[in-house]
Amino acid sequence: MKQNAERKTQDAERNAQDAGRRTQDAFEPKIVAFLCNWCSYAGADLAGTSRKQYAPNIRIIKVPCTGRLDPIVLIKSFEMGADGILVSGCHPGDCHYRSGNYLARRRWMIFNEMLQFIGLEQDRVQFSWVSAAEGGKFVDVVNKITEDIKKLGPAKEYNAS
Amino acid sequence: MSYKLGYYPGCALEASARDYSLSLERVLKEIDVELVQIKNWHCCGASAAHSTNHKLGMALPYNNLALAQQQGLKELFAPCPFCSRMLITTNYELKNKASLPAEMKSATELDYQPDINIINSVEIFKRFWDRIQPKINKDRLKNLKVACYYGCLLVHPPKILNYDDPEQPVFMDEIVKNLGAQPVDWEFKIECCGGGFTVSNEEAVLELSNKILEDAKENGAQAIIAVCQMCQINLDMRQKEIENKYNVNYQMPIIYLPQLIGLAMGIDPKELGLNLHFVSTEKVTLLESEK
Amino acid sequence: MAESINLKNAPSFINEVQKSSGIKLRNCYQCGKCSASCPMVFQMDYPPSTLIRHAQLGLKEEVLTSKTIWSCVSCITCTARCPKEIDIAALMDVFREMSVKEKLATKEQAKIQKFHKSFLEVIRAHGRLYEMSLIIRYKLRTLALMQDVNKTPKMLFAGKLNLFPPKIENIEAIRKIFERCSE
Amino acid sequence: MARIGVFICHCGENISRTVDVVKAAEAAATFRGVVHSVEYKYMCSSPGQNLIKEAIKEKKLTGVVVAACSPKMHEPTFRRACHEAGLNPYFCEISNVREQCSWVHEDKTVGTAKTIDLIRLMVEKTRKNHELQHIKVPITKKALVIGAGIAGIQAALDIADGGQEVILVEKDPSIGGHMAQLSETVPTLDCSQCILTPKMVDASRHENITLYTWSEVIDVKGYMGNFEVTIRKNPRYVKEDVCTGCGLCYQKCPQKKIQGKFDAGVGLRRAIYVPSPQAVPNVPVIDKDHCTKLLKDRCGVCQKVCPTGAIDYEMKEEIITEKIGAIVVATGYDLIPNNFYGEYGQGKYADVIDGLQFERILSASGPTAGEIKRPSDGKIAESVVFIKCVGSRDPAKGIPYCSKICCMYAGKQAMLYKHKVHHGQAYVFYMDIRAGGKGYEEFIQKGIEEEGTTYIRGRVARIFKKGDKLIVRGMDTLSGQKIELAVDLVVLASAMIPNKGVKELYQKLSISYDTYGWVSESHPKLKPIETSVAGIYLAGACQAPKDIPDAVSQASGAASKVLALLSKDELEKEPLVATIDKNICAGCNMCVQACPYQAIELKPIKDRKGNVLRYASEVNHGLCAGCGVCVAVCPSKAPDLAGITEEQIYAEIVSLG
Ligand SMILES: Cc1cc2nc3c(=O)[nH]c(=O)nc-3n(C[C@H](O)[C@H](O)[C@H](O)COP(=O)(O)OP(=O)(O)OC[C@H]3O[C@@H](n4cnc5c(N)ncnc54)[C@H](O)[C@@H]3O)c2cc1C
Ligand SMILES: Cc1cc2nc3c(=O)[nH]c(=O)nc-3n(C[C@H](O)[C@H](O)[C@H](O)COP(=O)(O)OP(=O)(O)OC[C@H]3O[C@@H](n4cnc5c(N)ncnc54)[C@H](O)[C@@H]3O)c2cc1C
Ligand code: SF4
Ligand code: SF4
Ligand code: SF4
Ligand code: SF4
Ligand code: SF4
Ligand code: SF4
Ligand code: SF4
Ligand code: SF4
Repeated sequence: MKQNAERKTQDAERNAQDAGRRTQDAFEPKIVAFLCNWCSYAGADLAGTSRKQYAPNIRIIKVPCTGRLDPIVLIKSFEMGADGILVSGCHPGDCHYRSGNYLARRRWMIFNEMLQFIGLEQDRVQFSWVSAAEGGKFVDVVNKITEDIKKLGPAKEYNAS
Repeated sequence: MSYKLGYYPGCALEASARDYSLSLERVLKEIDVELVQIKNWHCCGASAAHSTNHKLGMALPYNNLALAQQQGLKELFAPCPFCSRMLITTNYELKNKASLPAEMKSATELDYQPDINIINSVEIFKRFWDRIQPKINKDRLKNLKVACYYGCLLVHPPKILNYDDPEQPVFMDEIVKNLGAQPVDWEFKIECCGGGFTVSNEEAVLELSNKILEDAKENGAQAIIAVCQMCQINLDMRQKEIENKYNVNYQMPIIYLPQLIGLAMGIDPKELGLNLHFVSTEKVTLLESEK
Repeated sequence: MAESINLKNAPSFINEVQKSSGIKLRNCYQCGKCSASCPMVFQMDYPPSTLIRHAQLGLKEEVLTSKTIWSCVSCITCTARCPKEIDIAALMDVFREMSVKEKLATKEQAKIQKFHKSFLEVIRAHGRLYEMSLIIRYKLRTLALMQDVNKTPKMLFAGKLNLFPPKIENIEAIRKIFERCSE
Repeated sequence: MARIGVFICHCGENISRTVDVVKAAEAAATFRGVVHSVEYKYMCSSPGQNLIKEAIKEKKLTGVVVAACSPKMHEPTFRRACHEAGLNPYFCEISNVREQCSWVHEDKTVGTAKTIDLIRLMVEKTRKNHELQHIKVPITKKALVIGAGIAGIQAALDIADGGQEVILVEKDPSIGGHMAQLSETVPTLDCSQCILTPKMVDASRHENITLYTWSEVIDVKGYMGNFEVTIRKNPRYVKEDVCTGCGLCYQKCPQKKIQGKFDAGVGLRRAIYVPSPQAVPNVPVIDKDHCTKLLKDRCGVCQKVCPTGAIDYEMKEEIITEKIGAIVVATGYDLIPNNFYGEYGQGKYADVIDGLQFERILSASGPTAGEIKRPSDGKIAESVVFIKCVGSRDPAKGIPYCSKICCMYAGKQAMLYKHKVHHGQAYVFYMDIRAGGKGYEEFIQKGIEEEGTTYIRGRVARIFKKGDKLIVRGMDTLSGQKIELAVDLVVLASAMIPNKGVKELYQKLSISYDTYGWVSESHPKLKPIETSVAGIYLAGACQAPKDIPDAVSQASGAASKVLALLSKDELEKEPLVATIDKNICAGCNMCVQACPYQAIELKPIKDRKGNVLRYASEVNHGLCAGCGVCVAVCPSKAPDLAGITEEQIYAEIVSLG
């Protein structure tokens, strides 16, 4: 436990230095967005058809359901240099697959613990519900996470192995 | 074994409803239930506080409850339906409105955990029925047909009081039946008698109480059984005026439930305050002494 | 009556009521069950549901000067039966309070207010109800001196009216509660 | 080695205005595995599609990435083009650069850079694609209809007429449902029995329909095209094949004072009974809770009088299993219980009744032979109050929704009452009149204008008795006046609620229902007949309050869905399903529990001699919907999801690094 805490403070310091260094040359974070095919992906499409402008930092990966994602996939994203992750699916009760998003939500608790363990800020991974009709909400969610990650600075280099 | 029961008499029972308190105390003595008054209890504010100053309307019952808790009372018998409703509402709101406990504490400077159980004027007899039953003679009231009048306060608002069936209550009828009398099926069990308008709006009281008396009579009641001193006063004290105004003749005794229980126990009507009524109660007391 | 209703004030009045009482005026769909339940309609100028409609339209003055709010006897039958869970009885309290505050209650309407006021004065003074004092105060206020005179001797005789004021020890604490609640 | 072609679309100017498509095509050409990279003005046009087809043939492409609009638009178009050119369609992927890039970023530098990223991402994924084939599932050509009200009967008849076998299961002794109880129907006032009975008879005689009455569905397994259903036939104590329907038994049964369901409590029946003279099948049933023989082993009269020896007190329940391809749920509705509103004295006063009870009184074949006699004393009702929205639109005590049909039937009942008691007075207390159907508003207005029904706008607060009259205390909110009416009879238009016990059935079927217990449709507008489970459809008032025309049209809709399904020999399904690698699976059961479709089963792995070595999970591809939950929960990483494999997701992530 104690070791762990020590490591965390060291990490935090390093992160702070890192962030300080990078913000000076206009840090543009890399954000991976895992969107559920039925709701949020369609919500992103709607943002497009309504020509709503948003921050260009996200790269969308389509998944059938947020329930498809396991923590390893998210960790892998950080390993590959992502600074932030957005996971977005159907509203509770609206899951195309009955209860997939619900299962997903339950796993996030575990995931949050894992994030803490490896010393990444919780805000680096954000979850939201965006339905196919919520183009505007999608834009807000993207802009918010981009802002948040810009404030946090680059994720510290993380190596899963 | 004597049972000690927390007691909030309320103002009315102290004075204008002395017949009510007399009979209550007498009957409870008979069954060995000792009433422990809240020391220094005070008025709950009645409709005056409740309808002109919401905060005061809540603070006064709160203070009484807090005093009772200080005294170690876990349950509180409040014979006046208005008082019991105010006490129950205070408990309910303390549990359901997050800001209220702090507000009340600062108004009264007393702590209170809202878990004192409030017992109303019908519930008490249901509760101690096993003590009452051995003391009564069912034959005494055999031929008496009565209309059980619950009034509006005992059951309203149902969401908070959650007492009996709020539209077709039966608890009092069950007690009366067990006493040996015959509760009549009538329609105005929970209609309002004009309540707090006793003094300030006489016209209303006459109008509303008349309908109650009329329906009770039409359905064959020889007396109305009440559990609220406001109901009793409106129906009893105002009955003569009603008879004059609407040109009717009721002569309907308005008996408190504990008075009826006392009669079934064979207690002297005077000890039950039955001589203090405006409308003669002889119909009921004579019937009883016939046997 | 104005030629047509100005609806501009409706939202602010609805919000004012909702804020002070938590009662959601907008939820009323005008079914009239409250009015049909109300025993006091015969003395009201509008039945409770119409009063609520006026409130929904922001007709503050009509509401606060209406006879209706002073005719309500607080039997809570309306609230018990409202399908939309609107506490109409509490709303009446709120309107009465507002009406007094804004000095819109007429003399006649304030009769009940005077009774309440007398009542509270007695409680403040004695901690408990002292009917003799209440009756005297109320009568002096309303000048309805003859009302119930014929009942008084019987009540006194029957021990139904106390000649002497009640005594409790903590009267100071109660006065303080009154002060804090009137701020 | 992958040979991928990249096709970048301008979409007129929709993409090219903010993305330098030429630069993007140049960049894409340098990606790993890309052997062909072009841009074109309209990729979805025929020449655009031809570009793809030709490149597949000429360049021997093994993968195609189209950078264009959302896959929701043209993925099928481009996949079809690939298929036509001989490439497995699942080697074609869409990079959504219009919705995700050109339309949402104005800056051309940013847009071009992001487009190049998005194409790289898709190229990396496509490199890991596999050939996939549509999944084929055989179909059992038989339908099951649960509930034989008008909706169930109609659905069964339509399916049977379409040439498919149907099993119709009804839990009551007779088919017909609520419609059989009605007198005459809105808005044309045709007699309910007259139009329903022929359909009931048709259903019982149709060669393609097997009828199970007095029966319930107790278990359902399997999936679309391949359900396995267990039905319990409750004992009637009368042999259906022997009984001639002569009726001697129920004329002689000494137990005669039973309030039956069919007459809604306003009429009496015997312990052995047929619900109505028109019952189908016309075979009595013994009510085991009231028969002296079954309760106390005395009596036996019916057996003695039966000329054919049809009575069998020893009869036991029968369990039947059936293989079924498609299911229609038509379980109907119920009314809220009779003691609902204390203030209306419901349950206390015999003359405060609900709509169905009044239908029985109105009905020529009902307990009063159509005379408007009130239940308490049989007196002809000289005045009747109808109250609408009883329990409906009442979030405090009842249900918040509108029961939809009561406005119409209350109006109808007032009208029919006037037809029978000419000098009588009919009053309707209402809040709103909802008469949205064809001919409905005209019907209501006719009631008011020509038949003299008095409509009073307001809810009733209380009903009580005075002498032999019922006093109805209500309000007319239009005039602001309180109204008290003294009448002989009060009819409540009580709220409609789901039928008793249906939730248990729906759980067995795994179909979703809302908080009240109404069956949920797959989509409220575009899939109103489908349930949440493929192959299970719904019809009639089990979905929400509904009148007969709506119930019947939906039933025919459900039947056409069933016929379409059963017309195929095999089902084709998108192959995007999970598969579990038996060799990796540790048999921990996590996925079995997590799968929302119960598609996974733990199966034994045996050696050659048949000894069980261990257990491993297996996905039923017929049931799997491809959600991927099993992939995420498996600690051993044994499952994978075709189309979006772990490898593919990693490839996409890595492409961003
Ligand atoms: C008073 C009243 C008057 C009406 N008047 C009219 C009118 O004039 N015109 C009009 O168009 N509509 C009218 N209706 C509406 C009409 O009754 C319905 O639209 C119609 O009956 C709906 O048919 P259904 O088959 O969906 O449901 P139902 O008639 O309820 O049939 C459902 C059937 O399923 C059976 N069932 C239920 N659960 C199971 C189970 N688990 N297993 C097996 N079987 C089961 C039931 O026993 C029943 O036989 C009226 C309704 C009422 C209440
Ligand atoms: C303002 C408004 C708002 C609405 N909002 C909603 C809503 O929120 N939710 C909802 O569920 N519904 C809504 N509706 C109703 C909805 O529009 C209809 O239910 C639906 O469009 C009906 O579809 P349809 O195919 O039957 O008819 P239509 O949409 O009218 O289609 C009929 C088609 O047939 C063509 N056609 C006509 N005659 C001929 C001919 N002789 N030969 C060849 N073609 C012909 C027409 O050109 C047309 O394309 C709304 C309607 C309106 C007016
Ligand atoms: S009962 Fe409730 S909803 Fe109906 S009119 Fe009164 S306040 Fe409005
Ligand atoms: S509380 Fe007031 S408004 Fe409500 S029913 Fe009673 S008298 Fe009428
Ligand atoms: S393929 Fe899509 S992006 Fe290209 S022209 Fe067609 S609609 Fe536009
Ligand atoms: S055996 Fe049962 S059903 Fe038959 S006649 Fe006797 S009581 Fe009726
Ligand atoms: S008597 Fe026998 S044959 Fe006749 S209806 Fe009854 S069971 Fe059927
Ligand atoms: S259909 Fe009419 S009567 Fe029925 S709930 Fe709706 S509005 Fe009320
Ligand atoms: S979760 Fe994985 S290991 Fe466990 S049973 Fe399922 S496939 Fe096998
Ligand atoms: S992909 Fe979803 S539906 Fe298919 S087996 Fe896995 S969990 Fe079940």
